[in-house]
Amino acid sequence: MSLLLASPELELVFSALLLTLVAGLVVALLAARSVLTCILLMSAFSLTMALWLMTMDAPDVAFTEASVGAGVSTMILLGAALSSTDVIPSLRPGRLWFPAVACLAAFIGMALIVPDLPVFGDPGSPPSAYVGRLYLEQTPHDIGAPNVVTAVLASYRGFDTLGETTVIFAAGVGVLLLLGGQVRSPDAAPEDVSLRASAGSPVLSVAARLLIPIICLYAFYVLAHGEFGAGGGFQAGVILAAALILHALVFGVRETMKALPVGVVRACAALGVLGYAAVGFLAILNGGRFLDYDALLSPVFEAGLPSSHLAGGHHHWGQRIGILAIETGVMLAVASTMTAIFYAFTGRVSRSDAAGAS
Amino acid sequence: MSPFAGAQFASPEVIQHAPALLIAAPLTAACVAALSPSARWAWFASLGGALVSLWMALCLAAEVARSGAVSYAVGGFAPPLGIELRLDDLSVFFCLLVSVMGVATSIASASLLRLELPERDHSLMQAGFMLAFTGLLGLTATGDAFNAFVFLEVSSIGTYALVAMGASQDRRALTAAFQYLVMGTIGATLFVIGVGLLYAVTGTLNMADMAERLAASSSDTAAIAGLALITVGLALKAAMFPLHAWLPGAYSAGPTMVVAFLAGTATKVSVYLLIRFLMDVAGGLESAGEGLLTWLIAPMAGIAAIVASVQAVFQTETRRILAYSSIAQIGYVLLGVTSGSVAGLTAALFLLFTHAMIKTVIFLSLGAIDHRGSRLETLAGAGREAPWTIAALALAILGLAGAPFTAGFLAKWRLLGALADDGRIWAVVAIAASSLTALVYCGRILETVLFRTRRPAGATISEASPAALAAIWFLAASSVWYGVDASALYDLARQAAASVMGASP
Amino acid sequence: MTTGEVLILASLGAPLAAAGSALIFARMRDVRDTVTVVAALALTCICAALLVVTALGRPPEMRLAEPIPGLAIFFRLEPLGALFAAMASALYLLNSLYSIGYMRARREPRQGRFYACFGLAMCAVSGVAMAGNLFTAFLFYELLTFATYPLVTHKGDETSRRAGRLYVLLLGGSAAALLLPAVATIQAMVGSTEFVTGGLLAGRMDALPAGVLLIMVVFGTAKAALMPLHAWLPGAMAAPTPVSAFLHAVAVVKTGVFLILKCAAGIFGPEIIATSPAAQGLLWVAAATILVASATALTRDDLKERLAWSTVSQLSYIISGALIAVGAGVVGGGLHMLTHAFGKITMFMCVGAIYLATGVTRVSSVSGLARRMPLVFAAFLVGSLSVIGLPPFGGMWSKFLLITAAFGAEQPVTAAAMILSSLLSAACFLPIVISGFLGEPGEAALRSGPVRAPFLAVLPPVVTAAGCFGLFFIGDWVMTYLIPIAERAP
Amino acid sequence: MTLALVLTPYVYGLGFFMMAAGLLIALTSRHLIKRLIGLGVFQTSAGVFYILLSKVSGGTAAIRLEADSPAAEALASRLDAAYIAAHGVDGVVYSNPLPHVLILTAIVVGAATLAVGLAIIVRIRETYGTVDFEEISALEARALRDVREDEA
Repeated sequence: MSLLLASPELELVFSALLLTLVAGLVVALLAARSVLTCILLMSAFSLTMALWLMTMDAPDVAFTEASVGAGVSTMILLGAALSSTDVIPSLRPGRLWFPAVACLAAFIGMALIVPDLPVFGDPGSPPSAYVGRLYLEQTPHDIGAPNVVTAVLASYRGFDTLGETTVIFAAGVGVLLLLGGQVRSPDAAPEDVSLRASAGSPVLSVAARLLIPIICLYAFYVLAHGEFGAGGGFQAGVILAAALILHALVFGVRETMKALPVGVVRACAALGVLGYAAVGFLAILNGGRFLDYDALLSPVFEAGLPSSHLAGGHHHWGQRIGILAIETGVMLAVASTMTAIFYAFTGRVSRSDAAGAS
Repeated sequence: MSPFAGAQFASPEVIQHAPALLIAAPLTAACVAALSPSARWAWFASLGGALVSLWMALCLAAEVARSGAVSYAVGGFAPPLGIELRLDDLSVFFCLLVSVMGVATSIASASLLRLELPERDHSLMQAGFMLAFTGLLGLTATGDAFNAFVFLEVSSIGTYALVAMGASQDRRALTAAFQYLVMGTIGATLFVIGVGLLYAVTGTLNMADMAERLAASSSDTAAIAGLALITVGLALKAAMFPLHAWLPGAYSAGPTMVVAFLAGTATKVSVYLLIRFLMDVAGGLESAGEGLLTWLIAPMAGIAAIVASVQAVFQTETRRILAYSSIAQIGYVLLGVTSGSVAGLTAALFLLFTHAMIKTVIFLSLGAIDHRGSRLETLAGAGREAPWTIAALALAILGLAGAPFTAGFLAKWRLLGALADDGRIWAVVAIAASSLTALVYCGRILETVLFRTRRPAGATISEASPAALAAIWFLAASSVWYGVDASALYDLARQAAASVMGASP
Repeated sequence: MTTGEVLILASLGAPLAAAGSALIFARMRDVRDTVTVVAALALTCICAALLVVTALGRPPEMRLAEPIPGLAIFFRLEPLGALFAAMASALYLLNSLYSIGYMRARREPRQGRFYACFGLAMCAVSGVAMAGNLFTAFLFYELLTFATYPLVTHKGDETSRRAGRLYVLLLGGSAAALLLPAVATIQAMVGSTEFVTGGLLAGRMDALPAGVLLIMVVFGTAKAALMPLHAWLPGAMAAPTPVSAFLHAVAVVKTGVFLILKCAAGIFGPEIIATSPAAQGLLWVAAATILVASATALTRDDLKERLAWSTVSQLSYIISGALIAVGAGVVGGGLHMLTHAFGKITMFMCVGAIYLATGVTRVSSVSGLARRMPLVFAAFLVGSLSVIGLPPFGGMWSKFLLITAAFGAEQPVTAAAMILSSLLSAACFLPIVISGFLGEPGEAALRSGPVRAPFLAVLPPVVTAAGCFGLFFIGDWVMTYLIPIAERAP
Repeated sequence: MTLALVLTPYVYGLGFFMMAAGLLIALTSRHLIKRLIGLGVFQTSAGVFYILLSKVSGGTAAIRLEADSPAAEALASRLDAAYIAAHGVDGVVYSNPLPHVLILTAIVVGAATLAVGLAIIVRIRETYGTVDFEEISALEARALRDVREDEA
């Protein structure tokens, strides 16, 4: 982004303008009276947000926001809300004023502290000058990965990421508990949620057969490329899940479930988290701290490997292998959880439709 | 003297990694439980995870007693770059609390689940339970503010769904869980915004580092706002009055094992974080932490103690009575926390632990005799059909009422003494008034289970399973033991309080 | 372990053992009842030994546990406590015999629980009697409330449940709201709650805060039934008669006044009490209670209720004694505790025996009954004369001492109230005896055939009546025995 | 820097406005799905705040460049040397990567919350036949009244 605009100050103005657009979508959301509108506004909000994040030099976040916020979230929202196209009645004013006043007070309170906050874009602010800068300086020496965001995410703060993967796993467990009771086997799965009008269309199925491997390949590219550019396990996981969902949309959930039963998906989610944790245990067994990737390889073995491409340290192979391993775990957990959630939602919606029809 | 001084529960190699294993063990157990082919294996996994955590917590308690505080740099990166797990006396106290309640719940869980949910859900329930357990342990162990947010979510996300699973018995579980989810998420988000403000001022996320930099910073409006947001967020999570509305619904409709575990731990851990942030991280900003404690939390806690107790009296469902009593108890605890003296904080911590034991016993035994969201009357005469379970229940209720020779009495005693010592007569009056009210609802429960005979038709009550009885009686007996000789627990609490107040124990 | 410690542990353990075995052998009635009596007998012997040991000037001490650092469960005997323990244990023994007679005759359900609670209550009474500090006393005082609650609600009907609620609410509530904060405050301000001759607070606290504490202690000890916290006592008459006889004429209420006496002598001390306006105010409340309660007793037709109201009145004699701030007051209070216990338990047991034999519970129906049960009515007469304060019965000494002390401390109101109340008592009880002996046999006396009260329900009141008589002769010795607690009183 | 000083209250204000608006929707909407969406906006706005802290004027994404690469030189050409020397790392000015990492986590947490919330909503709709908050409350109140009447 920075390369597009001549002056750094203009860049800030551009960014502020995009943020205005985002806020405008929130205003629209406040006023929206139909669920479908809300969902679409939410999707647009996420997309615009992703654009804004690009202007803020946060391509990794933008990638995630686009794939998670605008992609997956919208999809499951639509999946859950398909049958409720009702208009949202407004709340009685008596119920409204207290939360409204509270929110207004919160806004005013927060606005009052603005003078005490770092100036927008200030390179000398405490966040940018202290730990943030340390990461930029230390990464070549400690990790060796060019993408500092990945280095921080996967290595320095790898424990956070383990927690984050656990959150996703927990969501999968929760959704399967709540909705999964009826999607045990492919036979019990609902008839289909494929695009009914086009079901069986040869064009679509051929295109899908071509596209799905490419999407999978792209997922692995995103996974492996995370070290060098935007991307990583989460994004890869979401993309992989998208491939599966595409399969379900074109060939029917039933077919997908036959190819990849719920039990397998659930197991993969658990295995992903378990794999992540196993990397940590392995480090402990090799004499390091939990999740210390440097301890993954024994020095003898590491000495035989070529040195890393950027900053010539001999100990970066451990970090690279560790990061790749945990990112794979993340991808596995994310992809399977997303698939499980998709199974649960689609299975459930058509089930209740069927109940309504009969 | 800590009761763990000189104890050694494992080899030094294991102790060295105890902080990480404390969290990683139940996480692994959660995955294994989700992979388990049968409910039985999932139960073993969860029991194993909980036991390993308890073992690690004991190791850490001994280690902290020996060396003061344990710091563990995850990934081998020293803070502030890496995430630090930091255990001092205060965190170890809460680690022990969470892991003891986790083990007790886990022991009883298999038989409780059998009463409430179809077998196919058991392994995922165990997995969700272990995830919540992981999250709470992580919260107590972490020394990193943002990592705390992550664990806050780890402990919550699964819990929302677990609470909603109560819908097989009581459909209100669904709406309660949704309200819990909205309120919990708002709380966690306020917390993370608050952490962001502190980060904006200090540039670091490590709590110890943050405390140092806050003490050195010149302007602190943003820091105070951040602390205020953290306080409100955690108050929501801790069900502090008037942000408690989500709790009665969630406690009355959720599955027993979930409610028993949450009632004993979740709100308590939020109180821990509150103490950590307001008294430790904000330690340098004298005006901020203390001001929030004195002018925001203390009055609310006083009102909570009275109002929630009165509300408890007017409830007709057993679990709702107990839920409101929990809200009042949080009020007591916070009154102790805000007293500003080591004695007050010690008393608050002691009360917190004993109350966790008592509430876990109560919810476990109510669940074990198959009494869930129903009205108190359906318990009439239960004492005859399930004497062992009801005896433990009665002991716990006596403890809740503050009867002598129970830990509940000593806890209240310490609290009143400390508050009187600090000259907070209004707080003493509030607690005394609330205790009086507590006598009414505790008496109502006791009278119903022990002395009533006629019962509406249809409700059957049977004795708890041996495993559940073992867990229930272990906690009930401990609560009586701590009512006679509390020195071990009391010393732990005092060490914890002294460590956070910076006084020598 | 010294002999004293063994004795203290045994006096706590014996009733506990009785309670445990009553639960274990709940369904084997002979074993259960035998064990109870044996334990009571053992307890009586132990307490007698304690009485002797204390009299020899070697008060036993014991530190049981220290639940909170600086605050121990600590026992130390002194004359008043030893006397109280001995009296309670002796009456416990007699009442156990009486209970067996009464409960078996009535075929009452849940007897296992009944005896278990009795044992637990007796353990609590021993604990209070031997307590070396206020904290320990408070613990056992509260234990007593919870142990006796199931006895009050024993019948399980709505009336007794309501009485039980009031019971717990007033006794437990006042203790939690007033006594507990008072104890905590004393601990916080002085760093100890030990009973000390001459008063723990003497010289360490101003009269004003001490006065507030005194009010909290006296009203917090609702077992002493000072108005307006007396309502639980008439209500508790819903319990079976052995419970009313022992617990609500002796154990529970006397524990209350005993605690007040101990606090007056050992915590506040005569100096504070003499100078505090709070004590003066409380004395007036006590005087009012004495009068109002005995006047109310006159209006009650139910025998047990009449006795209960009279108990309320008599308890305030003892409270007055504690607050008079003259040595003779405390000693008189202690003595009255003893004599009133013997008198009142006699009367209750008699009322129970009358009820067993005839089903009569009302004053208006006793007419002529004495012809069928002369022994019981004679014992009742002795009990009432002692309670009224007439020679040659023990009650005379204590009333005499209390009234003299009241005059000596220039408290004419109190003295007048005591004298007037004695007259009211006479008007209250003598008509019962007169109508029993001399009245025309009423419907009740004629209707039922020659049913006899069981032997075990008649013997104990006769024995206690003899005790009332005996106290007249040993009153002087008891006074001498009690003098040490009043040391340093002006 | 003057422009930045003007922009600062504006961008923070927008962020805080989104927080307040999201909170309002989450608390007051009658439709449960809209509540969840509001919650999502609220969570995202927390992210906005973090990201605002991360931006460094003239910086680039935190992917390390060699100082002599063409991209780095193009970037450097827009800034004065003193600025780069003071705030750059090895000759390149980067934005702060730490908030990015944190917000990646927060986004994922938001998605997880959304999934669980929607699952609960689906169950609510199956159970009550509506996802309107007030209708559900009315249904529950009626159920409670029925129970009371049955007893009476």
